[in-house]
Amino acid sequence: MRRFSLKSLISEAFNAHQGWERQWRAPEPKAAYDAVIVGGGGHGLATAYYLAKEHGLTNIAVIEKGWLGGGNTGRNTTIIRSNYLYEESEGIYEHAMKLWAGLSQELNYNVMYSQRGVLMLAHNSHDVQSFKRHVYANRLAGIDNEWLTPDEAKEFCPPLNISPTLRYPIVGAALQRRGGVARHDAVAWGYARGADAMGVDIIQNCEVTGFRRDAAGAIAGVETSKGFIATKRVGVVAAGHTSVVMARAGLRMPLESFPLQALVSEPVKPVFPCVVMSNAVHAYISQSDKGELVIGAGTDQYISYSQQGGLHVPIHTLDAICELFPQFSRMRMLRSWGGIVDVTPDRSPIIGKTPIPGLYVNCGWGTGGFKATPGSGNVFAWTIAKGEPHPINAPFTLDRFRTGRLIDEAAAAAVAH
Amino acid sequence: MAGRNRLPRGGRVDRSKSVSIAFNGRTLAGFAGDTVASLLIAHDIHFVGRSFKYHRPRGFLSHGSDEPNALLSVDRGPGKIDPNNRATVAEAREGLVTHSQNHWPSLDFDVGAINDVLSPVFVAGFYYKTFMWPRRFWDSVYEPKIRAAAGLGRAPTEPDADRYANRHAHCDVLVVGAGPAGLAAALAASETGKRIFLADEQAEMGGTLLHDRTSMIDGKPAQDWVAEALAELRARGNVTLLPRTTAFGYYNHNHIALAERITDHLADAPAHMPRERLWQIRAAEVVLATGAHERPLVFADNDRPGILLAESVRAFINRYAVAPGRRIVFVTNGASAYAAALDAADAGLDVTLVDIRPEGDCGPELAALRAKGVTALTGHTVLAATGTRRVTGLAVAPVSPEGKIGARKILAADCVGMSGGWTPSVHLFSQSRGKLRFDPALDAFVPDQPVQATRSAGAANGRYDLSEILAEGFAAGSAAAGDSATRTFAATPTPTGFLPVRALPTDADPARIKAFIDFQNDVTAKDIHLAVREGFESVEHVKRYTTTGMATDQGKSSNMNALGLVAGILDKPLPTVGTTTFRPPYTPVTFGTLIGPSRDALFDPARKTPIHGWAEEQGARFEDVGLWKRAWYFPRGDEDMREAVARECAAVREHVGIFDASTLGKIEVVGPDAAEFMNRIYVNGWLKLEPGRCRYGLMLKEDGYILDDGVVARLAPDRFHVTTTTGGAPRVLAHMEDYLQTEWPELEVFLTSTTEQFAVIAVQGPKARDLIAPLVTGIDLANDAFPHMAVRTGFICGVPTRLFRVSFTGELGFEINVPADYGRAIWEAIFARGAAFGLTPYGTEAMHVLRAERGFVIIGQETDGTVTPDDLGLGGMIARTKPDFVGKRSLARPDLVAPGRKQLVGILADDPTLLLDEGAQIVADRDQPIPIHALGHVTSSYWSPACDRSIALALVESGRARIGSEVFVTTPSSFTKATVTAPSFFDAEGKRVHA
Amino acid sequence: MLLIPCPYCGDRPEIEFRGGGEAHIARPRDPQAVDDQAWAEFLFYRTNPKGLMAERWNHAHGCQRWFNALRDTVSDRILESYRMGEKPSGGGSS
Amino acid sequence: MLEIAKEAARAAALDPDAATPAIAPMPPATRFALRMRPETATEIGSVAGFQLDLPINRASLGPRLAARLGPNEWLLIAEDGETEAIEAEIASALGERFHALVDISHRNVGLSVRGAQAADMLNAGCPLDLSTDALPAGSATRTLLGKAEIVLIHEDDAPTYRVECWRSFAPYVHGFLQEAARDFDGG
Ligand SMILES: Cc1cc2nc3c(=O)[nH]c(=O)nc-3n(C[C@H](O)[C@H](O)[C@H](O)COP(=O)(O)OP(=O)(O)OC[C@H]3O[C@@H](n4cnc5c(N)ncnc54)[C@H](O)[C@@H]3O)c2cc1C
Ligand SMILES: NC(=O)c1ccc[n+]([C@@H]2O[C@H](COP(=O)([O-])OP(=O)(O)OC[C@H]3O[C@@H](n4cnc5c(N)ncnc54)[C@H](O)[C@@H]3O)[C@@H](O)[C@H]2O)c1
Ligand SMILES: Cc1cc2nc3c(=O)[nH]c(=O)nc-3n(C[C@H](O)[C@H](O)[C@H](O)COP(=O)(O)O)c2cc1C
Ligand SMILES: [Zn+2]
Repeated sequence: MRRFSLKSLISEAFNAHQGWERQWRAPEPKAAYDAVIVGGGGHGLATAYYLAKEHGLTNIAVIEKGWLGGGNTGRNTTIIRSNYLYEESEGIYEHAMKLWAGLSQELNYNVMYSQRGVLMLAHNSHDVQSFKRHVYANRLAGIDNEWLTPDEAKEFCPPLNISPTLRYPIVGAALQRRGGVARHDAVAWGYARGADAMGVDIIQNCEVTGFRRDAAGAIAGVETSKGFIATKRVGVVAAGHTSVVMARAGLRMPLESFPLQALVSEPVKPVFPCVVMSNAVHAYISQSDKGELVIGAGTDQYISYSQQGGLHVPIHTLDAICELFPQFSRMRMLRSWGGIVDVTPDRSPIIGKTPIPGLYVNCGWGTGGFKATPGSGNVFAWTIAKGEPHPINAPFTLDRFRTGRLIDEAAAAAVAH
Repeated sequence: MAGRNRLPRGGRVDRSKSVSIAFNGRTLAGFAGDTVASLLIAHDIHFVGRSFKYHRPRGFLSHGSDEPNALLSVDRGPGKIDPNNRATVAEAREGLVTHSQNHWPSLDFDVGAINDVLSPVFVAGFYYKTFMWPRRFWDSVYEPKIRAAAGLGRAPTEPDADRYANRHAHCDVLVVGAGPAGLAAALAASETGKRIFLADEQAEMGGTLLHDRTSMIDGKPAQDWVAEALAELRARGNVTLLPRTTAFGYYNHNHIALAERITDHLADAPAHMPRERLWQIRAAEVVLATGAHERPLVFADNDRPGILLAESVRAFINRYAVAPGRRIVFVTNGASAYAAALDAADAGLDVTLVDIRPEGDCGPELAALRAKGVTALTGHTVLAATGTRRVTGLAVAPVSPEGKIGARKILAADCVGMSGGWTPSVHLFSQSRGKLRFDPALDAFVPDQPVQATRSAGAANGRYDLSEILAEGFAAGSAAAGDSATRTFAATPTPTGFLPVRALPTDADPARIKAFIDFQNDVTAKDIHLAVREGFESVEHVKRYTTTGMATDQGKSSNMNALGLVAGILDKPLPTVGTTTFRPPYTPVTFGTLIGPSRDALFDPARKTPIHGWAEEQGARFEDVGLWKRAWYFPRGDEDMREAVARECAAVREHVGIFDASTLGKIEVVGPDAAEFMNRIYVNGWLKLEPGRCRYGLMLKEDGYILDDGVVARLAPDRFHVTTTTGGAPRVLAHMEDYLQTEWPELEVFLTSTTEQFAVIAVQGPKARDLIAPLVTGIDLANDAFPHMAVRTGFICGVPTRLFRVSFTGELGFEINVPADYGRAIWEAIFARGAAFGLTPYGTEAMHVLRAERGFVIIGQETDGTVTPDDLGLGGMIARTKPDFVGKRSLARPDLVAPGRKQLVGILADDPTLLLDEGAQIVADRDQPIPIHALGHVTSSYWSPACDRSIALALVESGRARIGSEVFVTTPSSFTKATVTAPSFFDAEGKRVHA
Repeated sequence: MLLIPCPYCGDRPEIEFRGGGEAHIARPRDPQAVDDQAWAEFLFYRTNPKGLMAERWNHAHGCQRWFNALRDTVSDRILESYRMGEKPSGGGSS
Repeated sequence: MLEIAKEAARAAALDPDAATPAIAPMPPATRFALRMRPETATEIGSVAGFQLDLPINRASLGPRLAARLGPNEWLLIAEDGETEAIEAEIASALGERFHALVDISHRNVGLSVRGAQAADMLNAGCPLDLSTDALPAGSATRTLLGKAEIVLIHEDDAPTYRVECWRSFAPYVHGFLQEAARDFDGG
């Protein structure tokens, strides 16, 4: 792998950039691998990367039905934070947060992780109570999260309207300074390049269509649109399509797939320094390095695999954005789109074994899994390599839906992303 | 002065009405009917902006909404400034103030232009390869610099001073686009008498015909035909014409969103008129007649100001009567540009035409042009443009069929019209999920099978000949209206010959020239090469790696050239490369239009009780609970919240208080099976509850966690008056209806929301009975006749009431339900009597304190969707003998019966003056290493006047077993020591309510 | 925005409705008799199909009736709707 | 004894003076939610002067207005002060037949919207097709106006519409319609 650096960039500038090599190969699938990862999103690629890097498993493949990062990795609003409520969630999101901090250097790929701060607005006493609960819980876990007065919030984010005459005035805010955003596509590409360099085969335009099991019922391989691939270990990381893939292994999942929409405005000069989320009025917003306001809407109310939803959903979010930031009313929506998010009953992911030996699943990240990408890939790689969960993902079992040991972030706070 | 490039004759501008606008401080005159672009061109201004990345000088590329370059900031007055307006779309109107963008300090001298010099480094994706060292420099140095350099104009800083409107509409046929195809479609469709809408994004309807000087339709000049067609449509009562209206989104089930621009073009818009209106049209059928976009040609420095699309040159000359230059060179690979060249020559301009096609591939239009005395070079390529801030010429050279490039020569020019062919505007069709088909002859994707009730016609359908377009439009319109009429139109034939080209052949090193694909985002052909070289082979990857097609024109000018190039590099057929996804909006739409009237008071309904006005007059502070505004506390004089609440609490405990409980949800459950229904919904038993009695009820979700609670009164054997929490009211009714309709349809019960039928006045405190007694008739208020947890109907002040003897404060209390319109009058009547009793109005905060002193829970505060009845110590309420109720089975799940669950307890800080924070975490030992396991958290915390100290409720692991033990609670800066207690701090036996 | 055929009111815009997820998941007749796994499956496990799906809708801001519809989750096309307790007339399985 | 019911008028949620020519708060009325099986309605036809055997989403107009909002749901509207009388009449007419009658006189607020632009004004927030083909006079249905739920009754072809909403939504609904009216008359 040719290292990226200012030096290599300048020397290529003199060479009219003729010398750059492919960032990853386009191999044909081999007949067999030690492990196969289904899904070439950020989580799948990170899993492969850490399998190769930390567990020495390099004879592995990532199978992606479309183009790398074309799923939710390529269509999310990129909010990264770790100030979750429950110890289980704190564990995995903070693990990811620590990896984010060094990811560009680790991958030798600038993923533009920008720790510009995530501000969550409180609009009523319930929000105050809930956010303080987070702030205190996070402190016990060593995770930064501060409570701000409206004035302090305004100082941190000057465009904020803290007038007490708003329909839902801002009565305070929780700020995670280490939170921020990253360049979503680069995350997929950086992991792909890193994994490829260690020998991982990344196979695009190849759909997993079925599973083969051995006499004992364990995984023997996957059927794909490019033929059968033998392997004893399969990790399914197919996000919105998890139910579809798992159905091919005969498993039903506690998942529903909903369209989740987002939009960007036309690009403007820097006006918005951080990430702002408001749960009470359903809005979240940041400004990309290119200058667009990146705005996330809610899910549509029905299951759909169409990556599109109704106009009323982004409108509802823009109502709230313009209530909080009336100066943005003259900004224009440039593009809106949707992704398909797989939602669990408790809004927490499922990471680990399945009833089928050799079949592992990592799913249910719903509307908020981008931030977990490095951590999720890291512990899932461990789980696949060792055949048992890493302590961090041990609570995120499928079995919790039977026992009732849910990790209900949504019920506790009703905050996503 | 109308500008030196204003042509003496012709055009559709109104020379009798002059308008002047300002551009970068210069005042310039033009005519009504000008766009900002045509007005600037009239004054020979082409250099109007800087590109996104390299800050290259940029001018106009097009004359319409596909414009990627000429974006201006427009100032229409205070609160009406916005960036990134297309000069080619913005209509000139008196007094309009415009500015160029993306430069510093000025358009002419822009520091950012250094980027163009550094461009060999700033190639596609360069930032992924660098700026990583040292690590912390990203946040502090690199990213701020990148952000400052990026972006186009400046975002508005003032709240928007305009208003916006919304309209839902239905029609039989919606025709989008009013060019020849759309007009013909609308004519045909409207003949059936059905409801027809015709929308076009431009100020005038007519499409390309508005700049067509020469075509004849049915013996008339095309523009006369347009005028007649529009007159005809206007005369028909069933047609709604929407000019300046862009169909921007095609959603499910023929739901089309359109943005109508109403006042931006008016100098003196009446104040009541909205700036823009969102139309949400549900159309039975849609005809898409959205035309086609001309493609730029790809050659070195093709972005210089003065280089336009050929058809746009034609439009500026014919429609706006301005000459984009005096010496114009047209470069083309097809026939359509010949019409532009002819029109330019007819306008008296110096014209040369360069056709890339070999002479033999050119059509008869070549001879016609030469006959006019125009020089036409065939078989020539363009090597480069010259000039920086304005094109000065083109370097052209003959190219042999084998691709050999001959000697170059410079054609001097102050304007270039280029035509690389046409791309049907399939955006809306594709948004409607229709599949596209690649047509090699057109070198373009055209609509294939529609998925929704939609059809395409005209250039949008790959049809370029005028008579064919008209006939196709007519047939489509008729079919959409359920008819099958056809018509032929006698129209001047349109020359349509064309030979696909990619980047033009050149003798320079293609890796070292800047031939632009995406003008706005500064994506050049070599960027596309680089992306593919690095493995970004999917067109979606190319888009994201290079940002081609991601600019504000969303690739209208660039996508086909990018695709063609990728296909060429990969040596794959173009259709296998595919397109990127077409997404709404077709052109950018203001947030204001999308949200319409949902601002200020109309953002969200603010629900207020009948007594709200009274509380307001008393100076109450309010808090939001769901959509409701509730009186929070009633400060007197300069009391702060704590003082006011302490006073209110004391008044209730010692005398009597009055509280507006109207927001509580209320549901009337009626029918012979009402009790059975209640039995299945609540954990409690209801069969034995006597009419006239009340019971505190608890309901679960099917997962076993608490959904809501409230007092329920049985009014009659078949009638219950259910109350719910304020926020839970809609949820609870929906939950009940769901089970009733889908699980137990056999039950004879009906549910009706009565939340707003009643105003509810809580009168609480030792003197409550004495206070209300004289006002009440028909009810014996004596303690034994009307005990705690009873309900009676009677009258208060002559108004019918449902009187509850209930208490959420721990005091003797009544909740007086009266029909809402009487609420305030009754309240005032009680209040008038109250002075003698020390009656004090109290708000939700005092109510919270009073109930917490007694240890009553609030759903949503003590609970969070993970709490069971037993967790709250309310397990005893569960009627264990009932075979089933919603949530019962879940309560038996392993984790719900496991030891160690969090349980409701009291927490008393060792320092009685210290008020714990709600949400504070509770730990066993403060001196543990991080991460510290939390035993639970504080759910409620108040200063308790009755206890004269702070009190708190909390959920704590195995809390009941910990009563009496010591814990630590987080404070903003540290921990504080506290003791676990039973969750009740006052009148633990609950005697006072029976007084 | 979908146009949803309410079996009582006819075609109505989606914003008048509340979605209720997968249809025909029968609540066990005797919940206490089913084991934890079966109960979890009733509560949480869903087919989540890519393709034809029978789903529940409530015409919340209309006639307020619950009903079922058959919809394709890829095209979002609604094939038919039918009242609670009824079976779809044709087309679909599930 | 203070008897305000007889002396003091009902204090309406909306100020009656807030009327513009097109949008006017209606006087207080007696209202009921009446529920019964569809078969019962067919069998009895009408009760207390309210016609019930109507198609869903149709109303019988007049001083005793019945709007069938669903298969088993009717909104009854009569003049103010008739509550007890109507209750008694319905009780005796229906006898033992399974039904639910709930007084909602004060729950709702009525607004009258009339004039040539009435449908367009309503369509600023109501997503339904209000053309006379789709919603002829005599139609009645629950629907939405912006962010509020309403019952919309098309009374006549003046056109006149009656908009009913819950009382705490009335200021919003009224404000919404007035805002929509600005598009037409600047008022
Ligand atoms: C609009 C939107 C906004 C969001 N905002 C945020 C946010 O701000 N912060 C945040 O943390 N999260 C956010 N999320 C969620 C986040 O995007 C996802 O949780 C995360 O990206 C999931 O990553 P993934 O790698 O698991 O999934 P994906 O990137 O979706 O990858 C799954 C891959 O599996 C492939 N696949 C599926 N089936 C098959 C098969 N049969 N064979 C082969 N391959 C298959 C898919 O093609 C896909 O590429 C948002 C999501 C959306 C849609
Ligand atoms: N000679 C050639 O090769 C060639 C090629 C292409 C087109 N043409 C000419 O172009 C014309 C095509 O006629 P036509 O009627 O198909 O197209 P048109 O371009 O005349 O009209 C399309 C109209 O649709 C409008 N429009 C596009 N998208 C819209 C949207 N989303 N919302 C609202 N309005 C929208 C445009 O503003 C335009 O007025 C003919 O005159 C034809 O000769 C010629
Ligand atoms: C964080 C983020 C920023 C984006 N910025 C832009 C942008 O500036 N311009 C643009 O056209 N699209 C932008 N997009 C949207 C993509 O073009 C695209 O719509 C999205 O990745 C979904 O893919 P699809 O629309 O091809 O299905 C952005 C997407 C994300 C996730
Ligand atoms: Zn209905």
